[in-house]
Amino acid sequence: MATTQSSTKKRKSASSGANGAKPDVPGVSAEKLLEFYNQMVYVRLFEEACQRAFRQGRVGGYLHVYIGQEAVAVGLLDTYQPEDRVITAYRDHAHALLLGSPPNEVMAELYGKGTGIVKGKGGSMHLFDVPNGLMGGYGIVGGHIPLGVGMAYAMAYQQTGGIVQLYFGDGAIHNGAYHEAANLAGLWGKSGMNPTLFILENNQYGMGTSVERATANTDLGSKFASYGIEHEKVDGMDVVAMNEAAHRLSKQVRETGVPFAIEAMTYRIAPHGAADFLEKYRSKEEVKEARKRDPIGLLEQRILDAGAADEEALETIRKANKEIADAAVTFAEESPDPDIAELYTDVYADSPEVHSA
Amino acid sequence: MATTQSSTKKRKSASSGANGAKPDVPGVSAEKLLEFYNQMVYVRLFEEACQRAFRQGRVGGYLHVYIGQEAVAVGLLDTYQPEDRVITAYRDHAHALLLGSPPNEVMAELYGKGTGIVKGKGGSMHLFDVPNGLMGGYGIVGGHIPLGVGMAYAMAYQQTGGIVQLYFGDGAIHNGAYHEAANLAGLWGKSGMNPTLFILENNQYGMGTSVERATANTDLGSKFASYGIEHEKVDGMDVVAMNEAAHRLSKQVRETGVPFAIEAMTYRIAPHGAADFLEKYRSKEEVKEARKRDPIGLLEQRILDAGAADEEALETIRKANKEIADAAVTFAEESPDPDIAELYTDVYADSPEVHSA
Amino acid sequence: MPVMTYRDAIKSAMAEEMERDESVVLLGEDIGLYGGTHLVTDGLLDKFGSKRVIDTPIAEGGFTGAAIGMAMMGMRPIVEMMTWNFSFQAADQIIQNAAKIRYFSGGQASVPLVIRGPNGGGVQLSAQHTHSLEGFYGHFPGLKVVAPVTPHDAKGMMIEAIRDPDPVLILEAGALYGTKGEVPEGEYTVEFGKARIAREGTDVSLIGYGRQVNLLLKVAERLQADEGITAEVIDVRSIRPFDEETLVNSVMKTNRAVVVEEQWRWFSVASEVAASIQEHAFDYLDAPVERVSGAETPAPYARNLEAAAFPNEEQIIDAVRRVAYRRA
Amino acid sequence: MPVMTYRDAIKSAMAEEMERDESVVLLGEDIGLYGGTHLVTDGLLDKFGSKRVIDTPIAEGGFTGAAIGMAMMGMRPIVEMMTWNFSFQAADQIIQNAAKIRYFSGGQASVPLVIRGPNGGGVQLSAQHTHSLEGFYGHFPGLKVVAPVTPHDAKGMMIEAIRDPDPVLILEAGALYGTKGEVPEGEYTVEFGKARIAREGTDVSLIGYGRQVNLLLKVAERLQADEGITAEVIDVRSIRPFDEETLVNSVMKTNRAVVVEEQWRWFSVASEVAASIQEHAFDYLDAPVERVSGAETPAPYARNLEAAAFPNEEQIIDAVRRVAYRRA
Ligand SMILES: Cc1ncc(C[n+]2csc(CCOP(=O)(O)OP(=O)(O)O)c2C)c(N)n1
Ligand SMILES: Cc1ncc(C[n+]2csc(CCOP(=O)(O)OP(=O)(O)O)c2C)c(N)n1
Ligand SMILES: [Mg+2]
Ligand SMILES: [Mg+2]
Repeated sequence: MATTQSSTKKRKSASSGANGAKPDVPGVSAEKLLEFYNQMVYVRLFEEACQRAFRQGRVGGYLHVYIGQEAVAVGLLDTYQPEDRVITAYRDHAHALLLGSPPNEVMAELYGKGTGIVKGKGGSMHLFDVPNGLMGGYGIVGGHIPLGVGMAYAMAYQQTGGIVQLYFGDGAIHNGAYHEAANLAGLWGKSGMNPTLFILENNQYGMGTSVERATANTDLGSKFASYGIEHEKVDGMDVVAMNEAAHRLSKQVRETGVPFAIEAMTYRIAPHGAADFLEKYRSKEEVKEARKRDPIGLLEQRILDAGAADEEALETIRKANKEIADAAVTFAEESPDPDIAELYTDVYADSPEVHSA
Repeated sequence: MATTQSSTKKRKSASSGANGAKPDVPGVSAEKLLEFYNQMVYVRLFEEACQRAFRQGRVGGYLHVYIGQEAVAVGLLDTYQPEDRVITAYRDHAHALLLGSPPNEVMAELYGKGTGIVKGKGGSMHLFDVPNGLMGGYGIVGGHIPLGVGMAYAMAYQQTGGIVQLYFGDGAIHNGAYHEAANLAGLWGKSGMNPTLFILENNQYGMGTSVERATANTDLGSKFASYGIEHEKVDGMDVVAMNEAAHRLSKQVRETGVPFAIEAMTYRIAPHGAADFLEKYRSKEEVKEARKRDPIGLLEQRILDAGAADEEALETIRKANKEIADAAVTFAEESPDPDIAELYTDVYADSPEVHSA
Repeated sequence: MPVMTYRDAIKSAMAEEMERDESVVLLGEDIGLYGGTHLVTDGLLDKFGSKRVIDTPIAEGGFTGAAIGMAMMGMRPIVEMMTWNFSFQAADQIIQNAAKIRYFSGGQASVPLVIRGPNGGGVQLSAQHTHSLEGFYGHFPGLKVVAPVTPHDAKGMMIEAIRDPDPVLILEAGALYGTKGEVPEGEYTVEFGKARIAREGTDVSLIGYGRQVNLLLKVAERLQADEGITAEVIDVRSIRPFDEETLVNSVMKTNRAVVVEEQWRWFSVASEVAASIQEHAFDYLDAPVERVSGAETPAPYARNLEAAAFPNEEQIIDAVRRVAYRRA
Repeated sequence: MPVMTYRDAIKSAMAEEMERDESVVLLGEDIGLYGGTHLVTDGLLDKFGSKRVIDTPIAEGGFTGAAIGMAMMGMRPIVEMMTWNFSFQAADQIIQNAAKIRYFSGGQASVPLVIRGPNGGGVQLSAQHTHSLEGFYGHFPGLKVVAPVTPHDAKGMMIEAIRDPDPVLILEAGALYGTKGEVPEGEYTVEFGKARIAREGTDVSLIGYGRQVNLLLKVAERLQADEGITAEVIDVRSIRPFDEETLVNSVMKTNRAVVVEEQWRWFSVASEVAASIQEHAFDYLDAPVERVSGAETPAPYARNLEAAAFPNEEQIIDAVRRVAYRRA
């Protein structure tokens, strides 16, 4: 492996259950619903803490949160196997947290601290947790898509049995990098050499540009079909639907080495980035309407309707996760800045190493 | 116009009839068939002269000839109107000749002479004849496609009533530049701002890579559909079929400002470039088989069958065009090298001008 | 003279030229409805409509190429790179087409195109979002590349660029959109190929461009006050064409030079400044030209690391001491 | 020692490493069935099969990016750029991903990738197909960039590159694939970051890389014969890391330097050489470092124009005369 294995520490947070062995087909047991709830709330409360820290000027650079889209990553990453790899763009906190990255280290990264998950070098857009399968967080729209396809090739070549979960947005799909990568995936898939599960997080907007304003063919499935990639649209606000599709399709990709694409229909409830104040490109009503299908709200209702838990149990979960987020903030705030010598490490393999705390 | 109008000379060669007024719908009169024959033979014999000159070491750089594909450009450019623009890649001799570029200047360009159509600066891959509507020959696969789409926008914006004939290959369609440009064309077409006629010259190979080896979805029409661009497959070996589609569809594009795509099914009988000796990627039998549908042969048969002309009349046409090609070679050989001072002209608008012969 | 922000200087140049010339149009991501991520184009959609203020998908190569095609048809498109960091996706269009079409068309076609957007670091955007690409693009004949630092120059160079018959890249100082400065009323242009003497001096030439110029002016004040060294500060501002003459003349007077850039050291603007000066002012130089460049690492995120990655006052003062053979 | 072409030297390095290490694979356009447009990979498909010799569509950004992903998973892909001119379409992948992933992942991931292909002009390929991109890519930390000119170095650097844990760009001398030279038997590597003294001398340092080195060796012979000047010829060969030391030591001995490159002058390798030498050998220089660069125009097609666009013997000899203060 070219990925250095220095940080082999295994992580478990109160809310993380993503790394355990998974059944092939998930039941929607009460236990499972609560697990999802726990994870979605975990992400949501963490993201809200990030937003606060950004507004307070404690987090710099760009910050893109996952609020509104939680069901997508929660449903999908539930199928994660240790031999799998996950890659996404800059809206990457949820993926790290759900794969088991320590929330403290994720938050510390946003604070640019030496205890950050990538040593404070990358910030919000570049979370990596290779031991837990996260091959990064990337900032250039479209740019990571070919990487994911290449990883899948490597995994087929090495016969690891793993798949790549490759996340990208409805804005990214119009970028040339997507086109070239999707075509390669389709082509390599013909000989079973591309176990990529494409996950189009269609949150309706690329920054301020709606899907209708970005392409004449808004049936984005056509943009997989033209490369011979089979695809399916899934309600990205419904974690159970996401999860069902995820199990079924990740199994198929794993067994065949042929790529498949899930278009997760979701909505970015939060602004594009924490600095996107005006939101002139959408109406307040539209956001309000979308909130009615907030994935956490929907799940809550389902849990209560099914009698899987009562409001008090849910409150307990929320409280536990709030504590995790708060603790992460405290950890980040109290962590030291990176050692200045770290500026020069990690440029090349033989860059000077730093041996300080 | 940002295109300098210095060379306003109008060209007419024995074989060129591309610039006259055209009827909206072509009849396949005997006269028309002979005009097509004349043009196709013109291109063919000119290209053969180019190949000889290349083998003799008189033409340098890269050389890509159009042999086997003549029916495509002949059928399409028959619809050319003075307000139209044409753009293509490096396989561009036919387009120049058919638009009325003097064959002498085209050949001189290949010889790198000062009398060349772009002063010996561009060579085979970069023919331009702006007064006759040719906006270039380009050498980077895919790179010219966005230019053509932008030109179409400009023509709609300026309300010139023109359209862009945008030629590109089956290899180019997998390049990211195509994806981004086609998406823009579809999008701008929604408001009538993109009179682009895409012409996919599907000659089955991108250099040594067949369509099947380049993409999993070999129905290339899908690669227009995904951008909301309507498309039609046409027999690119049949000049009459090409011409019928050209008239119908260029009219539609002209009237609507909405792009349309023609996939011309053709075959590169010649090697990819004049230096492509081995052709390990295809069998001799395959080429032999394709030659049976040589577009010139097919047309010849049609003319003879219809009694539109006899073998003698065709021979006269061939001879006349052979003379044109020979004369072009003589002109090119006898032309002077570019003035060395030309090295520094045309870098910027105010680059030093050269005032010598 | 009226005072204006750097942002408004650029916007007013574009708006005025759009009023004057219908062929001027804008293209870019979220420049219309959203108002521009740096608000440089805010309000222009309402004023000029969606045919002239064109919101594009995230396809830098595609829309830059389309703009080249528009320019070849006589339009005067201005492309906004949301940031220059995204321009690598358009590098093929900029370098292979925009820069060369006039040449390989034998002068038959031209590309009167402007590409503009923020460049440079300083706001913790980390490795993929922090570049200073002046030398990178300035290397290619056929392009013009400028980097204004004052609102005055930003407006004057923008107007000059729009009217230029060839492609011009404007690398704006991303961290300075809110800074203010005097901007003349009425239209004016700033000629390309002329460096600007931002402060006259006799003892050492401090040379830079973009936001480094402000740093150099501060350093010059400190040198004056603390060490009695009178520094001349030169704002290179035009990268291609490159004004060797002003630099050389300055060094002929001061006999010493320090060049400062955010860019990486190797094969950079500072390399060129040093090479040019040693070539043309060899006998005048009392010390080697010193370079202060960005740290040889991708840009880090953490505030302290980022600060350490860019030139600072102390480094520059140290370099001045070295060329002046002074002790700290 | 066995004699081998430049082409075969590269091929044998790749083939031997592929034998040794299953993780080494090749990707590129027409490298397999077609045999490679420059035949550098000819025969390797038959030997290693289509899972290791991967023909790709015309999508430089896509397959370079995919190779980066493979490398991150522990494979050792070698990408052929059919020519480096097409690499502008992959610039985003090379600069934004390959160069920076180790850094912004905090050292968690690495990219042991090689990208190789022909570079430079001389065979009338005109503007879009003629570039020397050493300085262009050499500017970016995180990349390694080399430009071997002898078959010996081509093989040794290729093996070194394949084994390097970081991305290496090999800019081959496209015009020299058929030239022959001695190549040791058995495996060997050529360390990066070391320039090569191609000819020892005392009177002037002639500095270049790629096919310019051959030109410089010719010039050195002429200078010896005609003017009694004993030139030292230095092959820079490693662009990043850049070996200032060898250059500076040479100039400390010769006191004079001429740098020659096919590249354009501004912000180039020659700029860097001049800047470095004036910085570290200031007191040893008897004349400014002279640069002989490519003409400041896109590359023309016509044979006579192309010849005039690149450095030639006369220009170099003139430059030597200038630094030696000699009359013609
Ligand atoms: C090549 C490139 N162009 C522009 C940007 C600026 N940018 C950052 S995010 C973004 C929108 C992306 O939208 P989408 O892919 O839908 O992802 P989402 O933000 O909705 O998750 C843009 C334009 C960029 N990072 N990279
Ligand atoms: C970006 C880029 N990559 C590679 C090449 C080399 N190349 C020249 S032509 C060609 C094949 C193009 O095939 P296609 O688009 O089908 O056009 P055809 O030659 O068949 O007319 C290739 C790979 C190039 N010119 N540009
Ligand atoms: Mg989106
Ligand atoms: Mg083809």
